[in-house]
Amino acid sequence: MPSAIEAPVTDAVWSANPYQPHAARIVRIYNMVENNHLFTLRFVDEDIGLSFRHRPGQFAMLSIPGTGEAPISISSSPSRPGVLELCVRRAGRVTNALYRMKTNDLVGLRGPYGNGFPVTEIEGHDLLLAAGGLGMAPLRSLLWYALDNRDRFGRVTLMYGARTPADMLFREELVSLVDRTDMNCLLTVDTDPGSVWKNHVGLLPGLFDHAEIDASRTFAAVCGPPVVYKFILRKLLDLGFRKDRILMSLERRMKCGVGKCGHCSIGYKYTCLNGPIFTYWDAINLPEMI
Amino acid sequence: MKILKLRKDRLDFFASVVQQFGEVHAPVEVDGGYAFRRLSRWSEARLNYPRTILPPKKYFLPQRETLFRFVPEKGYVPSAEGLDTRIILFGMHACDIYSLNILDMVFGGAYPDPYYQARRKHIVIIGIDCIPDKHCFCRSMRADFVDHGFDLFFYDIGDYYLTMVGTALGDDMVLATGPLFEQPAEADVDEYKRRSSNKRAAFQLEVEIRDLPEIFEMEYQSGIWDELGEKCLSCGSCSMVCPTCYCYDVADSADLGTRDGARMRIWDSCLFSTHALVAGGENFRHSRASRIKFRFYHKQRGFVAEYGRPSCVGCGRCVAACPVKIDIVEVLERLRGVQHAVSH
Amino acid sequence: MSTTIRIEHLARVEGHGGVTVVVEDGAVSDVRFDVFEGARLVETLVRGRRYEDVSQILSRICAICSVAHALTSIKATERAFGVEVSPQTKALRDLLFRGENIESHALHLFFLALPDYLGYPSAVALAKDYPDAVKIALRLKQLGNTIQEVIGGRAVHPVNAIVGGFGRVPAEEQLISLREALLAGIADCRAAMDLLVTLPAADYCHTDTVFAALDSTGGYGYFHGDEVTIVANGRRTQIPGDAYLGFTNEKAVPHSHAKHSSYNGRPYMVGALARLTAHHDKLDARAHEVMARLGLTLPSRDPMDNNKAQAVELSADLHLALETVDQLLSSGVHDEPPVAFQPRAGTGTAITEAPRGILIHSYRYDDEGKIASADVITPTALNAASVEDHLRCSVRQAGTNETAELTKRLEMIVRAYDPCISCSVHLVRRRDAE
Amino acid sequence: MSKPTAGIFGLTGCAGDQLVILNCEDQLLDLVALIDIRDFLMAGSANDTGCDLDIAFVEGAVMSKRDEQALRRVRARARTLVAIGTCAVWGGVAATDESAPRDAWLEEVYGPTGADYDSLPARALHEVVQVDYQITGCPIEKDEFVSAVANLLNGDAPLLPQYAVCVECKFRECGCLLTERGEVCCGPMTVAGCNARCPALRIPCVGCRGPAADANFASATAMFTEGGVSPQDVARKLRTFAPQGVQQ
Ligand SMILES: Cc1cc2nc3c(=O)[nH]c(=O)nc-3n(C[C@H](O)[C@H](O)[C@H](O)COP(=O)(O)OP(=O)(O)OC[C@H]3O[C@@H](n4cnc5c(N)ncnc54)[C@H](O)[C@@H]3O)c2cc1C
Ligand code: SF4
Ligand code: SF4
Ligand code: SF4
Repeated sequence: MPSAIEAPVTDAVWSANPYQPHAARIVRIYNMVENNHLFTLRFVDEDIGLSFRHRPGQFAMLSIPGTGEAPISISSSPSRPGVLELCVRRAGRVTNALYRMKTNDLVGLRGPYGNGFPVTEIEGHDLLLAAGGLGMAPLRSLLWYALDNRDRFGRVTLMYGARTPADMLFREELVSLVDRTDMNCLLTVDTDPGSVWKNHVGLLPGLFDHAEIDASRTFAAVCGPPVVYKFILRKLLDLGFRKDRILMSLERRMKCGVGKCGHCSIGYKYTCLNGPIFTYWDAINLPEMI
Repeated sequence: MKILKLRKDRLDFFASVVQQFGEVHAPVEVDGGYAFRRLSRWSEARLNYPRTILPPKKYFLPQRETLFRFVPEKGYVPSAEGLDTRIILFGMHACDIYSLNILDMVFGGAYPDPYYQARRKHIVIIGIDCIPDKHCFCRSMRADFVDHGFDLFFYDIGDYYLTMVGTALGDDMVLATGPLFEQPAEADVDEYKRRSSNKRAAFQLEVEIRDLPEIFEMEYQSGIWDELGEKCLSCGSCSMVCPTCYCYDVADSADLGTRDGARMRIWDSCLFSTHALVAGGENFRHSRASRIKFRFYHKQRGFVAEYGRPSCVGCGRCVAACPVKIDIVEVLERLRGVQHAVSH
Repeated sequence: MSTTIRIEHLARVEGHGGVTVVVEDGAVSDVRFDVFEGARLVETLVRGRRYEDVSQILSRICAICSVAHALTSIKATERAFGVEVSPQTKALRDLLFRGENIESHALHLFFLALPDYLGYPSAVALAKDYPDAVKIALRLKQLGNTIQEVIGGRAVHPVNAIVGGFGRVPAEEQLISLREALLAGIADCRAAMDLLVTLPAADYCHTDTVFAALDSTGGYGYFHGDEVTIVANGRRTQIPGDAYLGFTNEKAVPHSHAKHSSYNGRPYMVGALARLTAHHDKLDARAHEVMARLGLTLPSRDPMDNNKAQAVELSADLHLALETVDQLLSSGVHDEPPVAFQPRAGTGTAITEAPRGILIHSYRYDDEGKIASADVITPTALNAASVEDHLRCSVRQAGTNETAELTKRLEMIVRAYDPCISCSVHLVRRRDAE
Repeated sequence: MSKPTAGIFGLTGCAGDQLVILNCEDQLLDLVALIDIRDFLMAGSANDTGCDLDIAFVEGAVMSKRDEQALRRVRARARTLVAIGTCAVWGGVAATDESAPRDAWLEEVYGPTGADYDSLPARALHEVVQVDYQITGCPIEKDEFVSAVANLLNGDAPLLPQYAVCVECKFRECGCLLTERGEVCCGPMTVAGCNARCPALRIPCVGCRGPAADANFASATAMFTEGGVSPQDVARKLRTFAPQGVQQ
């Protein structure tokens, strides 16, 4: 045949397919908070596990075969490789299906995606992590990254508020940080119905009274529901934070994770490629961002 | 670029030779409109069509496409269904070719889409000259002319087509016809130039796109959006017919009685309220006004920032397809504050 | 001594109905064929609607007869507007009706009626022991559906048939594959007949029956034609369709028997058996052979023979559908638009044969082409009096007081009529919720 | 694992959705192999009318006290209740005119006894009981039904389109009846899933599946009245199958 068309190129969908989920086994399911379980996953193929290197703040696409796919932040730190931890809130089809699964079941995973926190930029500076409610999930990776590389960061402060102690993600783990002297771990709950809580009680912004923060040498990473942004951002600006040193993790609908499907587009940025970590300056420039 | 010419009355013969390179698809008439379809006879082809209902993007990013088959023991197995089919798109207009060049940027990049790429490699593009009608404004969008993205391109110069040979494959097709193609004479080039400038004058619509991104920023709160939001039916027609709208949804379908299934992607539209809806019910573009604004904003402003040019090629399809006559040219001109103008 | 036999919910029929029979000292003192369908008032709902919506709305009277309702509606509208359609349209409509008849008869014979004869509760249960028979039946049913899909655009509630013709005429390739399917169907049907001829007899009632059927034009069919043939005591009477009120007694309302139709004071039966009784001479030798194999002799005195009559029609329809397809293919199908017409004030009455018997739509239009009044008379309504008559007769002839056996027989008789209770928009005897 | 149990029920309607289930000729034997259909009056006579059910499919509108009681009984038995068909989801054709003088009509159609009938204005199932999933269509589409069952068997919610018929009409590249022929096509207001059956046959959509999630009836009405159709006729047209949807 007089043709210049080359041999089949469909091999590409086999070898370099960015949409290809890889089998991962659920090695542990930990019921942290009602409908907020921590799933520990390990890739079945060790090579894939080794080549999967994420930055704090990045996310993965989690597949439940036959049900669908959803973006989930990676809650574990790259400084603790081998397994990935996903803190998943039961919210819809995919997450419901995940909650039906048991230890040893297989799911699909691909990634890591997104920009993640600019850790190399943050290194050498103080770090303030401020989270409300479920916002702790994406920040936890950064927290452990900083603690595991303690010498590369200045002062590390965590402020985390939940409604009640029972709603606090990673509670035991975080409570155990309160006594650490190389960081300031401030935990608060809005109310303490069982009167068991030994830490702060009160709204999240109140924690600023217990923290020593020098805005000129600090990066702030903020994540939480809209009210958290509202109050924390105001506080940070009052303290004199530079707008491009306030980092936020955003949620959008996502179908591909790699800048094709269009769903996570915010004006002229893709949450999956240019985000999910955006600075406050981005937020001012991007309409409909928060 | 290699430039040849072909006698118009030999086009049929050329088409018959070209068949050996793949399935020939060309515009045919369907219920008063036109659509690219596989030809059963060359005589079905309508090369002097205004525009097809769907753009040729359907060949590269099909309306519904299986990305993976899922089998419990094997996991997600990529589907290569139809990716190797050699198709010849005969008679694409410049704006449509341009739109593929735009999609190339989206489906390339750091994460090339292997499905799109495979099809792009396998589908042959033969372009053809066209005459603008009342909805065309490709010239304003700088998409009335393409310098790459085709294998062959035919310009009408009277008794002949002046033929641009864009690729080695295009050249093979030319060679396969034996001595059918001829060397153009100087007069042919003159005729091309004459017709080219006539075509320029034939455009009935003109939009100024310089500083449009800035104007979008300035008019972000404009009342126009509410007005359009009230009118828009959210039918999605404009997105479906747009050669550069690429939003898609992904869903797993399950086979009856097993956990087998398929992961499908299906065209989607930012005009639908589900587009920016996230779990838990939060919707970043809840109002119809915010959605229609987003469509225009993304094309004329967002895409410029991402890829350096608007993602509109001025094909006029969305204008022709909108049941409530929402007209992008009119919107752009109203944003600029000038009346709908018809040049010359 | 008085016994009441009550069948609360008739199973394996379309819609919600029951039967109550009160037997006193061996004689039947009361028989009721009860209908529990909610009243949808569809005839009043179409009032004021433009002609193009009418067939769509009225087809929703019943799914199993939806082609019959939609096309009868179109026929009535065309009568009112004086629309004359093309021969191709006529052939396609004929084919569409046959498709519905094939599907409906296959469903009724194999899925609703057959389990009784073989002593199973359902075709699914039957499939365990007769897998091949059920698969054949499924294929025949599917073939009927395929015809409706190809011509009507959908198997239930067709959309392609409109006043003046069709939205889009099926393409030649579609008819060619239909042809192949019909050939396969004919073979399937032959195999199915082999099973049907082995079925045990079920004659529970013998009595003189009056029959009524459309005198179809252009051969044995269900759509074309305007006269009704009534066969009573060997005498045939032709009645023009416009005079339908004369034999449906629709508007006479003696309280309890309102809308139970009668002819000269006698109930009559409509449906496959009635059609065969009146018009078997329009069928060819092949069909008569099937009749003979099934042991069906006409005129029949046994309502259960309606099942056999359906089997004869099923077989005949496959051949007749094939003929129509061949004729369309040889003349070449043209993608012709519906004929143009002007809506106008007027009345139109259409009589056709739904799978279960005579169906009448009669409309009055205003000058804007909107419905001023509509009247729909369905086969199940026409049959109601006859069903009751046959139930009464079967109890009389039963020679048993065994309730279970009687109940089974009564159910089988009702089922043999292939009633379509959703269709019975007019049935008056309805029971209120307990 | 034991097979999930199911029941298929009809209230007042045309039985079209039950018929569509029986019309799944290619999948019917698979379906009954996967689910234990315990109660399906239209197809069988040995029904267990009291057992608990994992899934109940209910067709038809609630149009009588009897319907209402039947529906409540089914709801009490069923873990998951799925409304099938436009009547069950939206009320259907019988609900089209809620201002109808029902008593007068009953008498007109059924004579003097009509007034005593157990007859109520049509309601969709969700107006009477809690409904878990809705599969619309007049009648439902085979494919949608089968894939919904597949999803339900996996424990997932059925995935059904929410966008308009126009999307599928464009997918098929049919000529647009609105823009090219000026016809009154309800495609933009009607939820997809039928693969644009009618427009593909050059027949305007009459909206038999009920409204799309984003239907804009106000703008559609303006569009048709500008095209010369009287507002009353437009209203009637849009209300034919799912009057509730128009009100929303
Ligand atoms: C960057 C990022 C990080 C995130 N990190 C976390 C995290 O760490 N933990 C966490 O719990 N959540 C996280 N989320 C949120 C999480 O992705 C959402 O909650 C997700 O939608 C849950 O998926 P679901 O299928 O369970 O929910 P649903 O919203 O029910 O599912 C939505 C999906 O179902 C399908 N679907 C539903 N209805 C339809 C329909 N009508 N038609 C077609 N398709 C339909 C679609 O595929 C859709 O995407 C993150 C999101 C983002 C963007
Ligand atoms: S936005 Fe409209 S004119 Fe521009 S490319 Fe898309 S369809 Fe064509
Ligand atoms: S085609 Fe028109 S009405 Fe439809 S979504 Fe686009 S802008 Fe809205
Ligand atoms: S096009 Fe409209 S009327 Fe036709 S089947 Fe689809 S929803 Fe129903």
